[in-house]
Amino acid sequence: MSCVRHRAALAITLLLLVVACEREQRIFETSPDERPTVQASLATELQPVTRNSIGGNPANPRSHAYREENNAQSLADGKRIYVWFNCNGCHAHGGGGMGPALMDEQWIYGSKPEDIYRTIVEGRPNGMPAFGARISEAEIWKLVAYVRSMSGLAPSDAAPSRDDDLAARVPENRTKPSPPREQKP
Amino acid sequence: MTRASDSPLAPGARSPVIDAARLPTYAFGNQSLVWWGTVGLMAIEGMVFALAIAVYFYVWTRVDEFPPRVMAPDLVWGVVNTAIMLLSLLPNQWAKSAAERRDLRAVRIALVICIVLAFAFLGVRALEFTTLNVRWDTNAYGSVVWILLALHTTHLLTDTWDTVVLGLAVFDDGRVEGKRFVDVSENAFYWYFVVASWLPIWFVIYIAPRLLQK
Amino acid sequence: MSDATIPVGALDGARRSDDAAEDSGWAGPGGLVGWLGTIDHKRIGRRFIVTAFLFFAAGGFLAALMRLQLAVPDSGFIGPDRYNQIFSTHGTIMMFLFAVPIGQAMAVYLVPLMVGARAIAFPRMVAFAYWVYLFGGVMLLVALVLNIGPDAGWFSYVPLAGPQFGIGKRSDFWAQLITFTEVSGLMVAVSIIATTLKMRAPGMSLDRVPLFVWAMVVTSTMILFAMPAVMLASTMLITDRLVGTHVFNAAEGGDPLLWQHLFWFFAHPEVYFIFIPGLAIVSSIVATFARRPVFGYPAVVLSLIATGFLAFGLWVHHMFATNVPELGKSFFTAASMAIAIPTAIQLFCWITTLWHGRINLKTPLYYVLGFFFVLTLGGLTGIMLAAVPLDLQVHDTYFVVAHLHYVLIGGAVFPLLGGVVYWFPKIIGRTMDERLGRLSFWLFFIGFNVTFFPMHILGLAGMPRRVYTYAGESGWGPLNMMSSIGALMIAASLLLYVFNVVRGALQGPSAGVDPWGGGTLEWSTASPPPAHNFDAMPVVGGREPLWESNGIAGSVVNLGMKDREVLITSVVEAKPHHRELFPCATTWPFFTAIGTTILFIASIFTPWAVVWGSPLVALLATCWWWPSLAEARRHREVEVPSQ
Amino acid sequence: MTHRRSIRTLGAGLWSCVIYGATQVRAAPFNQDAIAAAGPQAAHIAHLWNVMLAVCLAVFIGVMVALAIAIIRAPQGNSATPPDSDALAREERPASRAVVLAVLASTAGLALVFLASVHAERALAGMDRTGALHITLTGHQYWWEAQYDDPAPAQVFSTANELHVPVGRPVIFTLLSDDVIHSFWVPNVHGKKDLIPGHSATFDLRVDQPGTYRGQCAEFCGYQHAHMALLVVAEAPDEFDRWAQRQRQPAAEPAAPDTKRGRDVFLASTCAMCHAVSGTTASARKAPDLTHLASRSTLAAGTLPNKPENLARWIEDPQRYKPGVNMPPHALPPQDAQALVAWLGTLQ
Repeated sequence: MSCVRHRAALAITLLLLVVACEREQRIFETSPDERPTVQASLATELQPVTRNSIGGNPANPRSHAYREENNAQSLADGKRIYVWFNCNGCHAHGGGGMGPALMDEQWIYGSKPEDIYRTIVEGRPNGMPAFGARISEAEIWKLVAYVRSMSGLAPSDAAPSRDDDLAARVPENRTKPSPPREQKP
Repeated sequence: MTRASDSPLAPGARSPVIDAARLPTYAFGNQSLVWWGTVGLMAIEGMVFALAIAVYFYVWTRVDEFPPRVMAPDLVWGVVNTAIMLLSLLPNQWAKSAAERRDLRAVRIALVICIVLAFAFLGVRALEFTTLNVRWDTNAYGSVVWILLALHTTHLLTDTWDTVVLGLAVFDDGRVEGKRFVDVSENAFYWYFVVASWLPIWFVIYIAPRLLQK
Repeated sequence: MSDATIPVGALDGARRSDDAAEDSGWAGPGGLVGWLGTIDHKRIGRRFIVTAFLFFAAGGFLAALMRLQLAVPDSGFIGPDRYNQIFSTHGTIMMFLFAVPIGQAMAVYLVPLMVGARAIAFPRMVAFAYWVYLFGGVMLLVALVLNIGPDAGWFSYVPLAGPQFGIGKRSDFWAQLITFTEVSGLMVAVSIIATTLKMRAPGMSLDRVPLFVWAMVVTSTMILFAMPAVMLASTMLITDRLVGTHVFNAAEGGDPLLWQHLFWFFAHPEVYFIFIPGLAIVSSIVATFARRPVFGYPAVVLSLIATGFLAFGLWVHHMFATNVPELGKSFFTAASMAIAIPTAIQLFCWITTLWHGRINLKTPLYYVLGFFFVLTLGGLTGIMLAAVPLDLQVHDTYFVVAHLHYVLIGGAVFPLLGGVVYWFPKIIGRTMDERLGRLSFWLFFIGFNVTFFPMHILGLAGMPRRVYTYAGESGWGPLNMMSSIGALMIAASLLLYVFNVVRGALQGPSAGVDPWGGGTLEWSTASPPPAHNFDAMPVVGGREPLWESNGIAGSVVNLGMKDREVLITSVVEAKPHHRELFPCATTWPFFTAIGTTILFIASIFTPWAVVWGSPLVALLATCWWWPSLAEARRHREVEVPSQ
Repeated sequence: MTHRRSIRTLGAGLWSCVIYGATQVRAAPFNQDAIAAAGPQAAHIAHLWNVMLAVCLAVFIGVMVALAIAIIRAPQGNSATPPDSDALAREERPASRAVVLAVLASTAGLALVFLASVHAERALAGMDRTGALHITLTGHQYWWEAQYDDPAPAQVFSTANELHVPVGRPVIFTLLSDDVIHSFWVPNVHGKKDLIPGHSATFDLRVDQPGTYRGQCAEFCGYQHAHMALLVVAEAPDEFDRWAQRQRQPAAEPAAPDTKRGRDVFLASTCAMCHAVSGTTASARKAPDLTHLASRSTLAAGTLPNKPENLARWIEDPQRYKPGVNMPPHALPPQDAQALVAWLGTLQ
């Protein structure tokens, strides 16, 4: 009887290990191959900048986006970058303004991580600028993860809580996940 | 230093002897151990309430508009609840004196009335939460008001549950003994604390935002 | 119950005999159920002490890792994130899982024996308190292993531990550990106060209560009034992080300084109720090894009580560098200096006791001498820190790290290691080796000073606290290397100490009833004491019962063993008032503790856990309290109603 | 007499630690030492430290001597020695007089120390602040932002991690925090003061000896709390004015082709999203102002000496030097990176 209990306890701890280990990892040193390849050719600011990743989907989207979206540090960095790079200037804190709302289930250009990645890198009509050359690769993936968490698509244990600022919205970790619905522009 | 002489009774016993056999096996009031346990709990919970009220006034010093951008909580349900709680002191005292007289029938009736009033003020408390006019995540004032009311509500819940369980035990003749009467007396004693601690909290939540408006 | 009605008869007047010890109700069932459900304060106390020392070892291991990382400048041994988790968990384990619980564990074991009681008050609650403490400690260690250990320091300042900058669930695990240790600490405190005030042997009036017991009562009373502050603060931190309240959010009317006020209002008394059990042990050892009662008993008792009160008025000296108003700070300077006086009084009384005593220089007294040296030095650096201008230079530097280790290891660990050697014969029944004892003392004493004295100099040389590394050009390398070497010496001395304990327990010479010739009641019963503590419940005639001619002035007889009868006496004069029938052994406290653990851990992840977990815990607690028909019938038979 | 010998070895062992320790401190090339005062505030505190050390050492030695005498003088006993239980009845008058005397002496010592503390406090508060220089210091996670205030808005300029102050002139700091609690502490100059979000603290000091004094954040603030240093360069008033004047100038127009290319890389890439260089379109305030980066002697809040190869390696992967810092890695092509470093080098 006791060995069954031991095996069960071991299984639970391993499960905990896998989940917790991903959520709470702090990945600082980016390994060389993941380093972003920003070719800031001497184009003026308006022309879109060529990036090797623009053509097809970025290398292994599933593992990259999945890891960012389940990591508390990446989501918190994403929330910081969202405010630092003034995304809230147009999108507010997800409620929308000049830019569309990001915390609802309406997705104009797709809710999958690669879609959001392309939106940020290439920009979109009606005013979304192309940030491809302006934001490093690592930070774009964190931004993608955070944008998905704004509508509750990220796990609530990893999603960021309220920030030490005016109470602008229900914090991401309390946002009910709303299943994304495609909506034509 | 003579070691204890061996006596027929217990090894090491020495005269003069105190015969414990004739001492009573339970006592009421501050002679009983449970009373001291209850006083310990009151000291702890009293300190928690005092500090929560201190936090309320600390937040008051930190804001320049009070209550910040919200209306003060409505008075209605607060007053009704305070009345019910004060009313509940009567059956409570009746249960206590009946227990000390070991009048089982009176204890049972008193406890039933206490339980009815307990569910009454729990229901009214739910309504109180709806008329606080502030959410817990609106601002620091809202958070502290909700924390204060939630703290007291946990006491109402535990006290109601204690009284229900005690009532079930008292209604079962097989489980009635001297200690049960001590338990009823101590439960009443703790009930006084729950009602007494509500009065300052009621004042802080309902009256302070009106008096200290800025 | 006036004096006249106390049934004092001659020895032969007693009618029926005590139940024989064998069918005593105190022993409780054997096997796993007996082990899990015991109400014997000695079994719970022993288990409590061993668990606290295991956490001490875990904390010590983390300290060793820190010293290895800091031994050389710019070391890559441990990264910043791991180091932050290690130093935060080291502090949290040492303060909440070792220092406070070990004092309470010693009290749970020794106070009933010293006051001549048959058991501890509320034994099942104490059992529950132990389980909650154990599960909380295990939760923290598992969290550290799973990379979710706290990483904002042992006092977890907001906003670094707050919702925005406290990333992930780490600060929640810290805050929830506080909930575990507070529940445990408060319950043990209530039961020690009740035991001391209501269950003393007849004749042990308040001025005959041993100094050890006085200190434990003062500690427990401080716990009652201090721990609520951190319970409230940690609950508010969890609600801020989980459901978005704004108590510490400066932008919405809250204040990060509010956390510091609430935390230090608890944490300064906390360092006193870590340090006062140390004084309790010193009073016991000094009396026994100077072969005379401690000089100035009333002075020492009043000093303990004064320390208890004053400790609540000093907390802002942890916040001198913040922008708290200046006038307030000088008040706290005065209060912080004034609290040195009661401790000084006790120190002088002990030195006078030794001066007029006949010194029996054995290992326990060596540790007490080490205590005098280290605590005095730590206390004086404390007075330096109390001065605002000087504190501005040395606050949050290695000078403070040196001070806190001098007062905490000096004040609590030195006497504790001596106390374990002193009471080991009583708890285990065998004595530890004297030569090994002295060797481990000297290794510990020298290792301690080599580790922590250089930190004073590092602090003044500008090395801030909690840095995972430092630059080579800072010049702090050599002193840090010296500290690290000292840390290894401490580790070696503690391993030697453990070896001495294990060897003593297995092959030490059997100790007998009173190996050191002590004067308090625990030395009047067998080693280890039987489940019912005393075969003949003593009636006390003096302050040192075993030393004075009329020290044990009679016995209490006919206190039934089968029904676990316990004598309840009055508060001041300890005149017998009535008997209480104590509960039987039961595993419900263990299961309720498991339910409580599930509730606490689940409420880290979702607030709904409180809604569904509370009824579960309420149900388990009800099963724990629910009287059995057989017991009620038995009680009705033996019942004697009160007048 | 075993205990006499053991006390002597104890004393010898301890004394050697103190000596060894003291020699090491002096060898520090950093100027970060609370005892070597370079300003009136640190001097007052150092003086208070000396008073405290003297009084406490005296009390410590007194207590240890009393303890040693008590141990050595008292006759030896063992566990069988009959306890002196009638000591309870005996009026131990000389002993109580000794204890009362000792308590009075220590209370007097405490009073003396308290007065010294109050005196030092008043001296600190009493510094005259006429003609003071005003600096608003804002703490960020893992760097310091200093804004030199001036009644005329055009004269206001901001820098990071390195403050120049005129010798002999009072400086009034306004301490703010943008994220968590930090603590501003330059030991040679003054004690520390916390920078707390939601609070604005003021802190004034004066440096009398010219020199470069290093300070470090003293309140745990996250992953890189250990690398959040700042330098205070105290120089003659005219030298300070020249420095300030240079700081007010925008960045010079790059002349050489590679520096021009470096600037374009800076503006077209991710740098401009966080850093500001006045004289260009980059004006983000989320990271240190780089207008006069080359005039500073260290990079990344005192972590690296400001040399081109350090700058290049820092830009390429900041996480290698400060893991957890908010600056992302940049894999720029070699010629872009080299041009960028060249341009940043021109920002004197």
